[in-house]
Amino acid sequence: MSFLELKDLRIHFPTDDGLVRSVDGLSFSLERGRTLGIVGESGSGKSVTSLGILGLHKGGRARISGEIWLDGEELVGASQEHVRRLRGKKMAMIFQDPLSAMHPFYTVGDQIIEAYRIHNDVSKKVARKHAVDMLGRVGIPQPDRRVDSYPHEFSGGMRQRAMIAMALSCDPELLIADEPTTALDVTVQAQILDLMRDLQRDFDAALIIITHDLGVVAELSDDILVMYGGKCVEYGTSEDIFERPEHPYTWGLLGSMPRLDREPTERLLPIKGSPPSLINVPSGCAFHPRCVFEERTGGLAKVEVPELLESEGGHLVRCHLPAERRRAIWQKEVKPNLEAS
Amino acid sequence: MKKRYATPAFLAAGVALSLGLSACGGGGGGETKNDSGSAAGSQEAQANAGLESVVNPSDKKGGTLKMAITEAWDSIDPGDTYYGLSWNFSRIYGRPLVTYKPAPGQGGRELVPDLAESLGKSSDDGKTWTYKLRQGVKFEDGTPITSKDVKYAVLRQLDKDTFVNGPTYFNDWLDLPKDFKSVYKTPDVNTDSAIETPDDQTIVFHLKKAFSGFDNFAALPATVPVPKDKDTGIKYRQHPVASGPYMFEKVEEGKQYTLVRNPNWDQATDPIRKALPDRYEVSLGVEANDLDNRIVAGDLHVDLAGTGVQAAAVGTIQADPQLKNRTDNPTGSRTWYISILGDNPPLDNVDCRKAIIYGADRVGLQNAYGGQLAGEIATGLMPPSIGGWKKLDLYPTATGDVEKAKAALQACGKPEGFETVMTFRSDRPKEQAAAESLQQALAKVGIKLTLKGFPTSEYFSSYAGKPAYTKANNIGLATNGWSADWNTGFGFMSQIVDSRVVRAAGNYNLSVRSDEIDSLIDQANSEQDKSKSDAIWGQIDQKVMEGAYVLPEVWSKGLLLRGKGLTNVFVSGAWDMYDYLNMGVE
Amino acid sequence: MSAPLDVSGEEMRAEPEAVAKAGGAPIQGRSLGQIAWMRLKRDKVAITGGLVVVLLILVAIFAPLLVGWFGHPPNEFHQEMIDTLTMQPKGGSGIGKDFLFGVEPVNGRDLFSRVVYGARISLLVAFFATLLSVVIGTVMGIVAGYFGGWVDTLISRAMDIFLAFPLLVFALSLVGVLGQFETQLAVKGDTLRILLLIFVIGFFNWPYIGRIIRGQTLSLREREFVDAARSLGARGPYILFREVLPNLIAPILIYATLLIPTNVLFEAALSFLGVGIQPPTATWGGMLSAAVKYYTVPHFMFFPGMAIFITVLAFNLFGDGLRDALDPKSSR
Amino acid sequence: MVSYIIRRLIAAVLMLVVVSIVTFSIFFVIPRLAGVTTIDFASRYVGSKGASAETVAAIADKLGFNDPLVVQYGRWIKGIVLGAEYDTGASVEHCPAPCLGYSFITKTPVWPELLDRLPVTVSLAIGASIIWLIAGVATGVVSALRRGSFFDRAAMGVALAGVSLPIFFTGIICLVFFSYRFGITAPGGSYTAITENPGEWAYDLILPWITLAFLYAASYARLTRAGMLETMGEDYIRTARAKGLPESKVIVKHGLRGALTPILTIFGLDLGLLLGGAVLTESTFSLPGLGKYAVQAIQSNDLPKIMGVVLLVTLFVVLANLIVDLLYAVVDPRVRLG
Repeated sequence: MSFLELKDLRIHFPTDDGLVRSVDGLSFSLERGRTLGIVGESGSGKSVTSLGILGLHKGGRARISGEIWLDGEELVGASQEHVRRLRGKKMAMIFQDPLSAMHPFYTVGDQIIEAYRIHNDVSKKVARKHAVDMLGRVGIPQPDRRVDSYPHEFSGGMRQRAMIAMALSCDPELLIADEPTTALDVTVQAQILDLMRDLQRDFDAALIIITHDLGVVAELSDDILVMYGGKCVEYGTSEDIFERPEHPYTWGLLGSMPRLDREPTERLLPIKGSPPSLINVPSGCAFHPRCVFEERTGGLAKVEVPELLESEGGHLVRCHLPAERRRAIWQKEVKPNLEAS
Repeated sequence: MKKRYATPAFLAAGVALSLGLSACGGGGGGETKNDSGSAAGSQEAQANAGLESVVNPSDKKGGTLKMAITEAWDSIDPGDTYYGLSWNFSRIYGRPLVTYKPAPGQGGRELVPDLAESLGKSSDDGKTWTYKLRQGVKFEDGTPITSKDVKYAVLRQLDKDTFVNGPTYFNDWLDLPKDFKSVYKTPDVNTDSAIETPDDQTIVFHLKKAFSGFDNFAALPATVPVPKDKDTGIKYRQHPVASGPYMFEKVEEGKQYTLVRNPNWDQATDPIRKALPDRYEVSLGVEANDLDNRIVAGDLHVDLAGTGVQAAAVGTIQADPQLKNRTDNPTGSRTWYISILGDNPPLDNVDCRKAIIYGADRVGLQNAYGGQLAGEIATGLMPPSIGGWKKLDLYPTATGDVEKAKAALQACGKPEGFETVMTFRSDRPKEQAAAESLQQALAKVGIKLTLKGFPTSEYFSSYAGKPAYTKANNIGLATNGWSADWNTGFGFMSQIVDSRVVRAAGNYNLSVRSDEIDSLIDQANSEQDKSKSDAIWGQIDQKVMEGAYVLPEVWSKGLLLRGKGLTNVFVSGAWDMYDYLNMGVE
Repeated sequence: MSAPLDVSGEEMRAEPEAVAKAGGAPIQGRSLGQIAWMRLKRDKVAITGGLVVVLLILVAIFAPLLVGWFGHPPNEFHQEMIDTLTMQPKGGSGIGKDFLFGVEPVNGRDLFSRVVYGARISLLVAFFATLLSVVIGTVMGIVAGYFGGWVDTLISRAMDIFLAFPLLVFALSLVGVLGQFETQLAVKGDTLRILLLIFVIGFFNWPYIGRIIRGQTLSLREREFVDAARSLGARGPYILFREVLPNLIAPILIYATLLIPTNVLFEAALSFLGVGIQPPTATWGGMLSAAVKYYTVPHFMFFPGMAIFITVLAFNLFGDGLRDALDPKSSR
Repeated sequence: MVSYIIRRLIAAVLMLVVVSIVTFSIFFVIPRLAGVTTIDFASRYVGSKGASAETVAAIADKLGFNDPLVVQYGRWIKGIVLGAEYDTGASVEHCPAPCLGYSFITKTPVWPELLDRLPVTVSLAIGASIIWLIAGVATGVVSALRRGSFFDRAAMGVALAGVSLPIFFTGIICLVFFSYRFGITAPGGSYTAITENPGEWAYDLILPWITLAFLYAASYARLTRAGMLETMGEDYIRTARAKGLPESKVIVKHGLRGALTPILTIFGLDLGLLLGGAVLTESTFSLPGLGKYAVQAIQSNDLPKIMGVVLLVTLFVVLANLIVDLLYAVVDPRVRLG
């Protein structure tokens, strides 16, 4: 069994307005030292998944079923306390908006020290020194001075670095980065991504990068998982997704992927409409209301939910269109447009 | 432990209700007999025992007499006070020239010499009054009291913009030199034309015009001697110098007064005082209901105000025979009445005024003031305790006579009635209730009242007592009340029926405008024979009613509660409250 | 004395994405109003509160009818119900089919009808005082928030000063002092007193709303649609009242609803302290203060007291529900 | 920081001036407009059975009612800064600064009287606030954490009832029961200075404390709950949990800290207003504090007293504001003063 393994994970929230199926039968696995990119629009359930893995859905309001195996331990059934001990030590998380994710009333140092001392029985002095090291390691200038400043006194990039430092303070084996760069501007994004790549190498951790932007995961990920409406619609190696994408939704994402040689605003295959309601998911294929090729399924998409099937070499796709049709469409219709630009 | 007294049994009644407001039981029932209670060693004295006799007579000295009152009264400075309770109480530390005999009922209205050896000797047909002081009377500091001290006391309190509270009799009657302003502003002016002190024991008063009742002036606290060198103007109230058997130990304004024995008071110089307790404690600003409860429980001896218990207590006292036995229900020399102002038509017409008196529900008004225990339906302005009083029977005193009222309206040419405004003191619930009652009653005869309440502090100065205002606002009726300074026609009536005392603002005579009455007043004052002058006052009372200048409501009564362990308790006819001069504690 | 406004149960905060969905995505095409109504309907407590409020209003409006059916005129004396010795109701309270709430001591007036009529004054004053506060507060708030600069400073200072005032003490004195104008004024009696109360209460409460609106406006000012309007050359007033105001409806509605009960208490307090409407007109606060002297006949204080309590509670319940419905994430 | 405080203090003083002017106008200017004459003013002070017109005029003069209003106001301010003189008849007494005037009714300078009433109000306010802070915040936190539980619903129900009850109603009921019926608490109107007898002091005040605290505890419970719910939803709480912080720590160190800061503000203002006299509470329990004082002053139309008490009350509120702002800066590093 691999280091991290999800089997048919379901996370549902009963709300006054109905049952929200944020994650609906998700499975994947990940090895140490490897990187998985989970891609999807907001609301596709990726963040919920990550929180699920860390066991952060508190207060019984989330209904979680399925299995999460971390290094041979099952987490879904495990006690709150047990999972708590793993959190931060064995698995750590980097959050989207570092400003709101750090406590405004405590200095960056304090927050790192706190994180460190939960899992390591050391004196404040030692912990502080460690914090300074970490800050230095994530590339914050004069860490010994900055350690005492408050989050709001940091720049966006610095803050994110600090977040990373905090996450890595107990060198976790699983690191989940939820939209680590969305809050940052392009140049800083690059730096942060590089940083994360280097760090992952040093720490030999398993890394999950969650983003709505294929561009982010392009150079980082070994595998990529595309989520839509709480379900996995396409799952394969980075190469599979970028070279031989088979799901219309993925094509959409590729099309809307910002590239230096293109105006970020213009889209070739725009994804019309907006993500589905997770309460009353569209019948059949959740994507069909927005799918350009929907009619080519002969109405099947409207009525039947497609299976997640292997197309070739572990490359999984959830689509009613036959594999060869899909490849044909990609080759003849989609790909050329993408390159033409 | 002052406050942790046993729960007043009588409260159970009220609370029985508060636990799930079922009907029946408690409060009402009036005469409910329940002898089971009367066993437990309560006083054998019956209700109203204190009206005509002394309850628990005793000469036993010692103990602390605890008094309390809800609001501080104007002042303990004898020269600056105008409350009956204060005139009564002040005698334990101050000795006026003459005072009222400490005796129950009628006896209490009799004047007896106090600081003076005898009552005043009048000469010059009542324009000059002479008193001789007793020998050997001393202030608390041991300095002997001379007639100079009395003269100074009387003169100092003439300064009314310093001592705003006291009465103005001496200002109005003494034959003062024109250039005299006040003992402070014009200390060197010779005032012998007003008061002479030929020697240390003699003092002679000279009046502008004859006045037969001067001894009543001499009984005012204003004649309590004040040592000039100790006089600090209005700050004198912080420690009035004692001439009586008790002196102030501590004065906490608005909080507490404590008095202890005055070492320099000599029983030999004082035939009327027993001076029984060793100590007096007077607490001020006690919450009203709490005050009653504490008297019931025995933590307090006397409600200094002497106006009777609160409404809440009345009901419960009625329900408890033991408590009832501890009560006295005297009729005071105070009349609650409604002035009927003739300034605005149609009330300038005597018949329209009469219509109001006929239409009024006299029982309703009595109830408004607290019912038969709190007031006796008044047939005239002058209360029965006043010399020369005679029962008048000019108007019905039932629940209102619609026919007579309508007839009167016919007579004044307003057959279908009229509208007018009635004022009352908004911070006085009883006056409000009375106004509401009258409004209801007069509505039946077509007279529409609009009620307007004003705070007491401005009632006479800015509203009801200010003709400019009453004329401008069509004020036809004004709630009013008056109590005698002393129980003579003059003491009660002079301020409220003499149209010549009317001024721009701050009037108390709101409605009586009659030359006939004015001239009768002059007759009465100059009349040397007391009984004759009394008769004239009775006549004045009748005239007032004939002119329908006022609608008398009630002669006030109070349900007084005798404190546990009090000795020498009796109601003085002078104040119609317990006489504070000779009370003691067991 | 004001009951501070609070936040309560906002949905699913831990799962922002889910909320985005739960809170009606455009796909379902539900307008915010509809959603609010949906939520409100689901909130049993709030609905109950709302119903009670409606009931109270009806009671106030149809007071004469009610009294006609179940009681006696509010100012009519019933001495026959009173024990002339104690001046207290015969049998303690006089409660019965004739006098549902019993009678007042001394004059035996029907407590039921007095409580019913009390509702009129109480609600009338509360409503219009609130209206006054809302109008002043909204205008001031918008102007301050929108124009900023010295205007803002000026208005904000004004609010600070108002908030620093000892409200009750001022209201107390003002009602008294302004009463002295009666001679000059056209309106008299109860009408004048009611207007006076409305003015005093409303006038002192506007800063609370003003502050909120100001804050809201500040944030709105930066929103795109305002910029858009501005870029299209719309002038200040237009933007204020066509673009900004509509977006303030929700908060205004909420705080208005929550201000009413505060004002009910305020009015009661004033009449309890003896200023306000002239007798014999019945007010709840007035009855309470009268009842203190008669604490041994507890029904006298019980009914007016409960009337105040129920009214205020009902408004609070409804107001809370409305807030939760209109904007789940509201916070002061 | 220092400059900030100075600026704030100046602002505070200005505020006091404005308030004093407003107060002054309410009691001296408006009545004049309403046609109340200086004579009327004076005759309010004349004793129960009046005095001659000359006397009244003399008093009006003596009290300076005839001077131009500006002069009167100026004199009053001057008194506060430099002190003032008043005439006792026998002598002229000096009333040292801050002389808030001299009451012609009780024949006493106002300032000492206020100082005399202050302890009562302070005792009431402090005592009550401690109770309600503990009770309210605790309830609020528990409710927030057990959101939707029976406790939560019950507590919030009671709280809502609490904020909906007029204190002069609850107060009377408590008095009737606990004091008059069972005699276990002090009756209305009792107050013993803490210096005199701490036991009695507490015994006398316990009922007012609880009644008052109940009202506030209710609203504070609601506030705390709301605050907690909001904070516990913040990202940084999620972060704290993600670190593996034990829940207890998450709540106390990260949750409460964030939730209580806004409450601090409100508390400051409430306390400030309360110190200015819990008018209703003091009237209900007839406690001789600033609030009752104010009401009595108004009823007896004792202008110097009204002016004095209003000014003092405002002072409290202003100071409370200032202190809160300073505290806030300490608690929340994002707030920078200056």
